[in-house]
Amino acid sequence: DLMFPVLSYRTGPFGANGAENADGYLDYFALLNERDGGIGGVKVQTPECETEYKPEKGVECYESTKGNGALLYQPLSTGITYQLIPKVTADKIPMLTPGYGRTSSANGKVFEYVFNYPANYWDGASVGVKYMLDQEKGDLKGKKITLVYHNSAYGKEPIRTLEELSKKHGFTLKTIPVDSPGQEQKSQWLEIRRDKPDYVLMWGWGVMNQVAISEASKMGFPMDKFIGIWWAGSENDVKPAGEGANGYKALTFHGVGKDFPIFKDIETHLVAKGKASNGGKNIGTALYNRGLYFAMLAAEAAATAQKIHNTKDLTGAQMRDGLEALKLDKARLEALGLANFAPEITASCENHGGSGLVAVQQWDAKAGSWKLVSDFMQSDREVIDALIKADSEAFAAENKITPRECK
Amino acid sequence: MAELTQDGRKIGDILLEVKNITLAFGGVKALTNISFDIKEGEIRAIIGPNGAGKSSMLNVISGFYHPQQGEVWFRGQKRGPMRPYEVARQGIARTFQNIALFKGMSTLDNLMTGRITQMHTNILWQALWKGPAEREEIAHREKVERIIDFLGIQAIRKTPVGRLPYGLQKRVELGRALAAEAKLLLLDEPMAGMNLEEKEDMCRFILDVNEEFGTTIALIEHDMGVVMDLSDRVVVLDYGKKLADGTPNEVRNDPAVIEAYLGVGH
Amino acid sequence: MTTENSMLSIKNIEVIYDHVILVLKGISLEVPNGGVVALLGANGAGKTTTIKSISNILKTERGEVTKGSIEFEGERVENLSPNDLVKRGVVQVMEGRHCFGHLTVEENLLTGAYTRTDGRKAVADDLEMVYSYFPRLKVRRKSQAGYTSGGEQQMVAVGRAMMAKPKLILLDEPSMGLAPQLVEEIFEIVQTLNQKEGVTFLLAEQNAAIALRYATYGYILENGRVVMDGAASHLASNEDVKEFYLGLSGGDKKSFRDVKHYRRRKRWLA
Amino acid sequence: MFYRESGDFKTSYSADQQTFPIRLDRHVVYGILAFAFLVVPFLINDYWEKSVLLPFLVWAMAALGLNILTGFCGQVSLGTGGFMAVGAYACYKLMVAFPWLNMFIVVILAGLITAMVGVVFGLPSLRIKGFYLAVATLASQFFLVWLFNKVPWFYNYSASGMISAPERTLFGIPVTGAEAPPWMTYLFCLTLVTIFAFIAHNLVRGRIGRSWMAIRDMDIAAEIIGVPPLKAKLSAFAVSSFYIGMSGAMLFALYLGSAEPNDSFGIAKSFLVLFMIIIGGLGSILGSFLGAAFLTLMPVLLKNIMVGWFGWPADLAAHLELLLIGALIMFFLIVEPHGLAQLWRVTKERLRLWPFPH
Amino acid sequence: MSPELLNVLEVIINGLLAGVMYSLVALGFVLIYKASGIFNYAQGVMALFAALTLVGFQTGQIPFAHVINTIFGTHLETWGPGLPTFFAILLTMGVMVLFAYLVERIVLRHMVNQAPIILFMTTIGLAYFMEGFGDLMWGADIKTMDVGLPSGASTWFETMTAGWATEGSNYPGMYVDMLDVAAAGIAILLVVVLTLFSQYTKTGRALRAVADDHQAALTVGISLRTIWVIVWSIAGFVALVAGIMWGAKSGVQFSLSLIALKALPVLILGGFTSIPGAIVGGLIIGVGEKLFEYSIGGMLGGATENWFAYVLALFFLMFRPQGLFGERIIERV
Ligand SMILES: Nc1ncnc2c1ncn2[C@@H]1O[C@H](COP(=O)(O)OP(=O)(O)OP(=O)(O)O)[C@@H](O)[C@H]1O
Ligand SMILES: Nc1ncnc2c1ncn2[C@@H]1O[C@H](COP(=O)(O)OP(=O)(O)OP(=O)(O)O)[C@@H](O)[C@H]1O
Ligand SMILES: [Mg+2]
Ligand SMILES: [Mg+2]
Repeated sequence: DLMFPVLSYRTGPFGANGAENADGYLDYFALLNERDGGIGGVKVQTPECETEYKPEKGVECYESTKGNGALLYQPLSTGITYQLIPKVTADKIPMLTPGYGRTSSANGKVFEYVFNYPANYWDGASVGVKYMLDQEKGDLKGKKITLVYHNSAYGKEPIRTLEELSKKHGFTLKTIPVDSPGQEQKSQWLEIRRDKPDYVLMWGWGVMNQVAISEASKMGFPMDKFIGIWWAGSENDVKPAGEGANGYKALTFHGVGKDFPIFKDIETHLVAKGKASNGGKNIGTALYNRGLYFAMLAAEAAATAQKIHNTKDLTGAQMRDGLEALKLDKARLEALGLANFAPEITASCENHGGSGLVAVQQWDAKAGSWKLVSDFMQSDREVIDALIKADSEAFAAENKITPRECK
Repeated sequence: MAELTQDGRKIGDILLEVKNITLAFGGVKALTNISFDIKEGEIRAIIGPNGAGKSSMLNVISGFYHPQQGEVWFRGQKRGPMRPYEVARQGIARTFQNIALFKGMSTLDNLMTGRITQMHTNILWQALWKGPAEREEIAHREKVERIIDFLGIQAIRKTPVGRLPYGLQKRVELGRALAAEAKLLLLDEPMAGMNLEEKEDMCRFILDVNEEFGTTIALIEHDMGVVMDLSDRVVVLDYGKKLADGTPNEVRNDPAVIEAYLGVGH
Repeated sequence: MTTENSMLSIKNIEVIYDHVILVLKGISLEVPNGGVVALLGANGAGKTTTIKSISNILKTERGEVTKGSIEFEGERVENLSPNDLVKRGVVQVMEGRHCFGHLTVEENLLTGAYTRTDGRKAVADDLEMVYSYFPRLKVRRKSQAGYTSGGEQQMVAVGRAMMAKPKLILLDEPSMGLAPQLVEEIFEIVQTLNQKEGVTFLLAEQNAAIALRYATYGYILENGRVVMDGAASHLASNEDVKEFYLGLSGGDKKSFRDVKHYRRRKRWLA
Repeated sequence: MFYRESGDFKTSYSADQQTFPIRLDRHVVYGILAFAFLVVPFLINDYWEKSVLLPFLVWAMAALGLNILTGFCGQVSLGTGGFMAVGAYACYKLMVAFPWLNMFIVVILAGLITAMVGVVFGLPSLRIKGFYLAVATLASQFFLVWLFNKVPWFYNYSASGMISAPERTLFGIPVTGAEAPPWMTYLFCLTLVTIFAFIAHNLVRGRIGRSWMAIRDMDIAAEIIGVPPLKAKLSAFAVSSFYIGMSGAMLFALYLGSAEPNDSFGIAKSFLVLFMIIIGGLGSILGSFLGAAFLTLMPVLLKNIMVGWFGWPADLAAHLELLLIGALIMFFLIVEPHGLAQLWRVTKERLRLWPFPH
Repeated sequence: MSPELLNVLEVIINGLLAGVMYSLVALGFVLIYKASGIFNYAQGVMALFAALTLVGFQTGQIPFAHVINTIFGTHLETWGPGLPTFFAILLTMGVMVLFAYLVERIVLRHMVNQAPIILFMTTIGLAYFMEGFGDLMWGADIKTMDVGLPSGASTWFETMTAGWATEGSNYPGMYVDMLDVAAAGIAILLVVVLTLFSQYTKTGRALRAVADDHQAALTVGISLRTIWVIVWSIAGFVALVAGIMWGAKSGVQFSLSLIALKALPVLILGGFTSIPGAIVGGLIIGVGEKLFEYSIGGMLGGATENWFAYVLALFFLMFRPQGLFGERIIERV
């Protein structure tokens, strides 16, 4: 069997998010098993392990599952990702961290076993700015952009990119941290109310998002000028603010809603048979779709690997090859029942980070749903690639890694 | 200088003198202008009705209360403002009215803590244990064991003091004060809660300490039998004021004292 | 003593602390209605433990009554909660005072009347009564009990028990730390309450001389057992009791200075 | 009479003061140590290392430290997470600045640096007591975590704000980094923990330990007897932080390999260590180990039972696990408020009497 | 007035209101501490649990639906449209009383006369338990809390204060959240009632007696059991109020239990034993942390509120180790 351990978090402060994500992830594999008999005819196993979003537990989960022929890890937490980077490399099991994790692991020469396509935080920051550029007809000179961020390693990720971009586009950047967990943000939002920035970007997580969105709406900040990162773009984040959240935007690297053929399959093969996780109650939420997408990437890479190595059962190293050779084009997406669900991906030995295509979604409070309000847009590679190069090389030097040669 | 008592003990110079001590807590005047002295080698009793300020007086002497007025002279020197532990290091040990043993420790450890002012090996040696720390420990252990024998508490050496009955706790507390080998021993009602037999034992201990080691003792006690038999001189406090000061016999027959404290029975 | 008019009767109880330490090894005693019974014994004999097992607060110290029975007014009370016992009229004065340190003296006394339902007036009257017994408390009534002197706290503890208007007061070393004339007064109060109000007393006391003077009956405990009991006057004239508890053996009272160091033997322990 | 201490007479005070005065105890402990040092390294694999043994050793070290402060000196502290962070960041900076430095020395130096920080944050204890102090120590917890987040110098200006332990070797074998073999990291931690457990034992049985306990049991009386409170409390803070700093360094460098202040050293850690010493037994060296074992192993065990054996869904199991751990904590405290160590002592006393009830 | 000054004023007002929100949580701690000397770590989780229960009743959720579904493969969700808010609140209060009763019955009664830290630890066990229990009972997803309280900016206040600014400064007016104002009203009411209760009733006196000495309280006939059930019920009610207020801001979710951390500095500043202290402490902390963040925090890189609240409390404790209104810690020998 193909083993895809699921590191999930369903308890603790972020449990609500973790549950939706994990449901999507599990359901996709369950669908493959039910509908197609697995991947390439081999059943998929998805043992779940609760990490509680804690690094220690994540490591425990990793160690307890890796021995059974685990093919791929998606730890769903940047903290855990950092613990696992050296370990997966030593154990030769690939790890995929789309939209989180260590951004510079996009450099496949240094990070052999770590992947983070289709997009990373720096792509997110860049596309966020690009979207604003579009809105402002290509000119951000003299505009004020404020970044509200979770005061942690995660929250600080976009700062460097944004600083570069502010130089490039001539906007003024202000950064306001919110300490974890972030239930009290009066100071921060009063400050924003006084500053009246043109846009607010938010790198938030957990309860911080809900409070920020409700404070912003109460203070009358125009919600359509308020853009969150994809981890601040779930139903959970906007619902507590009720009507006030209407118009709030968030970045995303995959489609939203249930309007894709695959959801019919899920309905017939899983929900109807009572096999959907959590009774199928999370189907179609933003994070469910993300979990689904993560699983799809894994499954596609596995199928690719099976083809390359001409074998049904895989090893971690073969899976790595599959991930590096992943080609996800329009046709393939359509065949999967996910037409236009996500941008195309072409991975390679050196490119573990994908192309960095990101779109913007907007919340419609009446309908209670997200919808995409932009195309998938290309991030500013010029700025980002330089940053990735610098950071991955620093990592290589610090850990005495000689970057491998890619043919 | 030294005078002799009837039973031949030597009483020396003034060891400690309090001069014009006034101590108030908010509106409550616990002590008003109290002066008296304690001579080397004597047993000095402090008596008075409940709330007279006896314990407060001891607290002043041991540096825990800081009087608003007055001075404390010890060994011929005026004492500046001092923390209680510095006072202890000068050689004043005491027991407490409401037993203040270290409940989480064994009897032995309580007594060893009494010797803390005399132990000095530094933390590194302590961490290593073998060597100076162990030697010091054993040296002091020997002294403490002598006190344990002396008080007859061998059997409870390793018992946590929290579970001991009241009377034994009192005895352990006395042991802890004795362990300090202080010049001056302050005892606050050492015999409260003891029956006659135990009081007799306790008296024996106090007299022995006084006779064998020449320790000066200041004693608060409500049992007049004990006070009259043991002490060389008695000072009587009455709601913060000094009522009388003199030999047991003088005090016993002082009408003011009878009126305020003893009652007619005595 | 007959059991008919007994208010409290303890039959053969054993008490164990911490599941391993056997402290009371079968104690039986009777407290007659309207009597004043004294419990005497050396330190650690088990007086306090006996009293705590009656008022049922042993559990809070990880102790338990494993055998025997305790009856109050003919009913088994081992399983009653302490406050039920107070409601029935059994109040304990704990050894070592146990005042509510942060409450003022007056509040302490008033909590004593917690279970009473006979109205503010009656309580206020009793408060005055306590003040008349202990004038010192009236002076200090507004100060926090934690900051009063040891003897004052003892008065608070005794006064607090009186405020409950109980039928039976369990007094654990009431005289401890009190000045001599106050000790007399406490026992006078005991006598007054006993005779005027009909309150029954069980008192553990170290001051045997005075306890036997005021008590009607006495028990002597050693090592968790009753070694001797009898009418107070009878006990007071026993040679052993005289020697070990009253200090009167061989005629005159001897000086504490002359006490010898060697251990004497108690005949009842032979 | 399974357990006996009779027939084991001491003829000198030094014999009476041994670390394990009872012969049976002594043999058991030596047996365990021999097993841990000589047998376990041959059995160990990654799972046992990372899921069981290293966490246990790291937390045992932290619990020893906090027990010195809270269990022996009576100062309740909730700053443990912050102090562990100091240890971890000190360790990181030392590892990067002096790559040639022996890892033992790095860890010990990290401990010493933490000790200094601990003394500073211990100053309020001179005035503030009990729960007031406990809550006040949260100031250090929040401040330190904030600081390590805010000042890029601490994480060498890395883009992510994370610190990762570079590879260091001991006798030519890596002890940190992904290549470190499990037995090596295990032995490294075990050696440190064993040595410092003995040191802790030495400290608490001597003059310093008694001055701590005196302060704990009754601080005013202790001072009147001659224990200087300033010295006693600050030395407790120093020694305790020293241990906690070392455990932070071990957590970061050997166990996790990388760390971030919020995730790894948050307030949850402060509470965790406090639970350990309370469940294990305040004022007991053995208790520190028992508590650490209980709270690191119990969740793993529960999870393995519920998910592995019964095959329950992970989320149900996770919620049930919380519920069960909570219930177990309460249960143990009801049965024996003084912790597992006391439970062990009472059991021994019973065994000694067995088969007689008293 | 110049806009700068008005900004400061706005920060102060919002700080006061934020402080009141902290007080609501601190109040629960104070009540239980006052009545038993227990530092109830579970107070935050109680707020979460109460809020979950309230929302559950409001929306007609079936308790343990998730567990039942998993075990029996059913698809239970709700039993109906849910209860009107008022009844849901009443019913939740009933649940909190039941909870208080069970806590006393199962746990506290065995813990009489134990050291404070042991009691503290017990409540931590309780917190774990309730967290797991709450998750199992009501599910771990984020729920929306709406009991019909006003919320959002007060336009009246905004226009009024806009007029205070100097001419032509284009000052938009000050912001206050109606929800915070409502919270302040409720908090003040609670404080007044509870202060009167604890200061002037027999039960109030008994509470303080219990906190001082469990054994002695037993010997004067105070039933610890009754007292504890009463107090935990009141604390449960206060937790419900806190849960409603905080839940309205952030949704009802696990993080609600972490509000305890915001209440702790308030607690030590005001004093563990003082009900008015909880409110005064809250106000001081609220204003202090907001002003610090406004004036100096930015220079230090921001997000200073979490630790500054504690530093501020620490500063006050240096002068009054028992907090501003706490009972004097008795230090005697
Ligand atoms: N909580 C406890 N745990 C263990 N042993 C205890 C406990 N309380 C008392 N004991 C033991 O029980 C025995 C009887 O103690 P108790 O306090 O009843 O004696 P007592 O007669 O009241 O003595 P005293 O006159 O000193 O007050 C003592 O040996 C004591 O060590
Ligand atoms: N720290 C304090 N704060 C306030 N009042 C105090 C303090 N210490 C003592 N007092 C008061 O001072 C007076 C004297 O108390 P002290 O303890 O010295 O009496 P005492 O003579 O020892 O009486 P006893 O024989 O009852 O022990 C008492 O009225 C007491 O209430
Ligand atoms: Mg006194
Ligand atoms: Mg007794």
